[in-house]
Amino acid sequence: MIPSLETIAALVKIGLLVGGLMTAAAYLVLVERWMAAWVQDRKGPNRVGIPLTKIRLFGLGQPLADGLKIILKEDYTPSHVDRVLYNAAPLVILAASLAIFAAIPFGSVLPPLGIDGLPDPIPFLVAPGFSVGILWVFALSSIAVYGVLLGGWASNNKYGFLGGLRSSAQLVAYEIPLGLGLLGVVLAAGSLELDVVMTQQANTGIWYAFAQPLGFIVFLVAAFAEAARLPFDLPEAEQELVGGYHTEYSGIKLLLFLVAEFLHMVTAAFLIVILFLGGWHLWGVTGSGDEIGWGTALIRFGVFSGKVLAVILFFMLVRWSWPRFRFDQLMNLAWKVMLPLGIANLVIVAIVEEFRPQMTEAMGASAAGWVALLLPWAVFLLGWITAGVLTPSGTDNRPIRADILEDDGLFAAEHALLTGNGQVTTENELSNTANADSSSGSDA
Amino acid sequence: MKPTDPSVRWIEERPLGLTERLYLPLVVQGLTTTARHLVSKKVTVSFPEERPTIGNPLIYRGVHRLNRDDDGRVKCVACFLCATACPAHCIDIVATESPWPDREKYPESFQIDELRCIFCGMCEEACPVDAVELTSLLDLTGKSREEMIFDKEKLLSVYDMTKDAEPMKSKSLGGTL
Amino acid sequence: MTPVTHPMSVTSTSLVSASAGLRRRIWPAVAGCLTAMVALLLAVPSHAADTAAVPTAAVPTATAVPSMDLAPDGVLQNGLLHNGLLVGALLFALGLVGILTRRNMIVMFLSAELMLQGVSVSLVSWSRYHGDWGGQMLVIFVLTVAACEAAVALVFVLQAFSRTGRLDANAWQSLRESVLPRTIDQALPPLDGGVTHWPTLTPAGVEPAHDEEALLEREHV
Amino acid sequence: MLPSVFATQLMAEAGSVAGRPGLLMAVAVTTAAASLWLLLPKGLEHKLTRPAGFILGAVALAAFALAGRRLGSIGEEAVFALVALVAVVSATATIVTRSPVYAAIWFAMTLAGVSGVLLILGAQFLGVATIVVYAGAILVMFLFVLMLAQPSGLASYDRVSSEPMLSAIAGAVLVGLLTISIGRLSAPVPADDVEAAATAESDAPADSVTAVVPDPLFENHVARLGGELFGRHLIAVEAAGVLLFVALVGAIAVVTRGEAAALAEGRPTR
Repeated sequence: MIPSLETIAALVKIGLLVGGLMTAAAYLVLVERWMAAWVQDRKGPNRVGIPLTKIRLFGLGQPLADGLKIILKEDYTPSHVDRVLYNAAPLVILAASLAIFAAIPFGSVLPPLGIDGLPDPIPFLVAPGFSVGILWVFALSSIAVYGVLLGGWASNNKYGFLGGLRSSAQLVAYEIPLGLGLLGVVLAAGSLELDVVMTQQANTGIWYAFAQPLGFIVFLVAAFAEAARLPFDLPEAEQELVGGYHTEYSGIKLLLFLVAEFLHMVTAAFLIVILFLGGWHLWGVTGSGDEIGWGTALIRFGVFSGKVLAVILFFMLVRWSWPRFRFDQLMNLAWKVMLPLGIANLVIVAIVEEFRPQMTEAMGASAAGWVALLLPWAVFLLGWITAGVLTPSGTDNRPIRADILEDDGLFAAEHALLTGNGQVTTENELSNTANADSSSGSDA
Repeated sequence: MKPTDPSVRWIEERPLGLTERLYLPLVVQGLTTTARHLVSKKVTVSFPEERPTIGNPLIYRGVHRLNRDDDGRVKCVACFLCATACPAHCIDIVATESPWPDREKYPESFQIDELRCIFCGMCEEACPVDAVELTSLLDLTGKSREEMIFDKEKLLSVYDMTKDAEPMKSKSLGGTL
Repeated sequence: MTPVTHPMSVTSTSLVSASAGLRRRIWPAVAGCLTAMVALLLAVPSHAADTAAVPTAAVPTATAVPSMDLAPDGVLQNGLLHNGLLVGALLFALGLVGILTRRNMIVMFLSAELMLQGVSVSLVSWSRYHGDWGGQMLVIFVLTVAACEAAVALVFVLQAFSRTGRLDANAWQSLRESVLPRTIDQALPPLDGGVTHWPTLTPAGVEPAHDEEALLEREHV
Repeated sequence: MLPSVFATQLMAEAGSVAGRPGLLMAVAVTTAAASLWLLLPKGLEHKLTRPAGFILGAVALAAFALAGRRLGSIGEEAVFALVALVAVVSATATIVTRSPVYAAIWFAMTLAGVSGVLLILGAQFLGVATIVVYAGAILVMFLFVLMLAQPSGLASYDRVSSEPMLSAIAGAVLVGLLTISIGRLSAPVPADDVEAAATAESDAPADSVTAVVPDPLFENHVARLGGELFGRHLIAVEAAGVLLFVALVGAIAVVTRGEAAALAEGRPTR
């Protein structure tokens, strides 16, 4: 039985994608280490080149050495784990994060090859015409939660278990702002297919990051949290908390977890570029139609890859710029800031899309276009300022002493004894108390 | 100390301003700091090819040396002050009667275990005749533990190696000898 | 899995035995049902006899009704529908068995969701067969109801758990009607596997006194 | 006891089960019941109980598979058989496995199988939405509760079940009755029904979203689904939204009242 040409094309795409992704992940780890070093005024890994020679190639052999090292490490399975789920968890998470790419385009189209039995032009997408592409991405990213949760539980270790619960709570919470940010784009593009979203942006020339700034911010933050990148890397939090759900893992299973996490970041970068940054489109360079030659196809691929790389570099730069959020701040941000902002974005996009025909009729196409562009920006500024003013715990890191007093009964009682009442004392009141004046500080 | 201790002074922090609550200025600030460091000059060096610059060799505490006097004899008078001062107990001296008229004793053997040494410089401070000094040599390596126990010959050879680049501290610092 | 050494499982382990009275009343009905159904199935004639009687001439060409997947012989090609319904029926029945027989409240809810899945598969099969969207619409609402149900049910399960410390539905049998017999639990034999022995490290300094039993019985590191 | 008139009518209408003699289905149903009974947790088990249950279960599955209809091509059949097998086997595992966490994982596998069946049946949106809603949200919450409530070990009530034999037989009877009624599908469709469908097709306006859809597999699946949802079923959508909201409020209300009651009774709260 000879498989059809379309099947072969799909297989070739899958091979290219998986191979490319794995290689890219390995080299992005190197890039991340370089960035980390440079930001900290170090030089970074620059030694490993071609083995058995003195050629160093700026350390480009480092990923190979890293991979070999972790693969050759002893794959130690503690005796107290639940073996089936312990072994399955890394596979689940890696399989899910690779399968996501079935619905994610990695470029525009190839020019027609003129081979019978192949669609012309060939899209850079493993499953073209899958009408629920965005949902597919969403579904598989929710499958990744299982790897985290089961890995933590199967370890039969309280730190691993707590880490698993911690990170799955984070992942589940941030799926909602992620979906809300995405819904705005779906509403504007009118399709659940990612390549259609890109084509729409190329046709209008307005990237959704400009048309829906609020949605962009919400999606960006949620994507950071979903990919468990700093400032939201509570799942690992090496410095403050024990490793997390992969505490009990070592060797190649740990590698699978780490690669999957890295792929989440790559996925997030792809999605950000596709949904909000115009995909392969760049004004005046790439054109907009499907009828293209080899030159344009190459340029589009380059533009797309460049954008993805830029977003990934941004991810890495952010890692060294901000401190980690506390867990309560993380949840506050998701439920009290990002959720309302996402809903606001959805509402304004719905309004704009609903009334665009009427506006075009009333005031002409260009004026209506400006209104449709400026209205979301107004909502963005308004919503942002409201969020900043109304939710201090989202931005304010100071401990709240009144809470400490309430929580600790003994402390509160002692404090009340010392100060004469249960209120938080100012410096003056404290010094009065020190003067043994028992009647001071009694104003309630 | 308990938080309720009367001597604890609680200090009210400045409340966040509007720009700080809006977070964006802080975002930009953080990113610019990181980006500045990204392109700034690096402080690390590729070591074997590039040597790090040492600010002042006179106060750098590297490998020890045992100084010679003008006649080429070892300066040490085997007074054991350095061995006494050494917090890591890495100096081992065997004293014997000096063949020279200007001192009573001299070290028959003088060993410093460089692996135990913590490079605190106390021996240098303690030495009354400025015989032990710490040079600015920093690449101290060896293939075995035995190799890292420096005896008198080795320490004197370190002096021979470094005397041109680093003159004896006693003279340059206005010392007595 | 390490074996159970939780104190609860030793003292209050249970072997279900519904009362003899209930069983006496139900058994004849159940046995009768099963026999009747098997008899019914055995009495069913074969398919070949039926299809032979189909009047082929009265059926229009296949192109007129693409949604119905007409085969040339005029019989509706409802294989997909049939198989989908079969899967749906199996899922529904399995869910039913689960919710009837399991005692863990969470597993009971999983079984309820299983029944909903069976219904969804059946609905979508019919939707495909009829070429309209009604079935799929209904499944969307099934999803909604399932989400609501899960939220509220989980809250109740949590409340029940915080009161009894167990996820056992039988912990609440006092809510039954008073005429119904109580389920009486008996002791269960311990699981195989015995006690796990943990490695002991050589002590450094003066070894503190250990609770040896606690060391042997711990399930976490 | 079934009324004899109804029984004879059923027998007459049943035609055939899956184009095979009814013997096949009888075997399938009885073996399924026996295997479920063997596999369900009963506290005291012989070491041969589970292998016997597996063998009988395999026989039942094979019988059900034989009872299935032929589809268009062998590939289609293989794919359908695979996803159906995944769904049914993992559904069985969900209800017979002792550990509740494993039950939840098996249920996730069932969801994967069901979503595959839905995809084959042309409901792309529902297939993926099932994964998103069930596996992504509902089941994770279940797992949370399970893991928090029972971090390890096997509770006594997970090792026994109430009335396994009765419920296995009840399930088998249900499947048997359902397959008998499914067997009626093989009856040929009266010619006027087909003609009516054909006229409905040709009369329907081309641009209407509520028109009879030629093939739900293709042609702007999601857009048509959305049109139908917010066209014909708008009020139901609103009602579902209200239902979700009420469930949200209700769940929170019950939790907070429970916490208050626990505080009042001096029980620990979480």
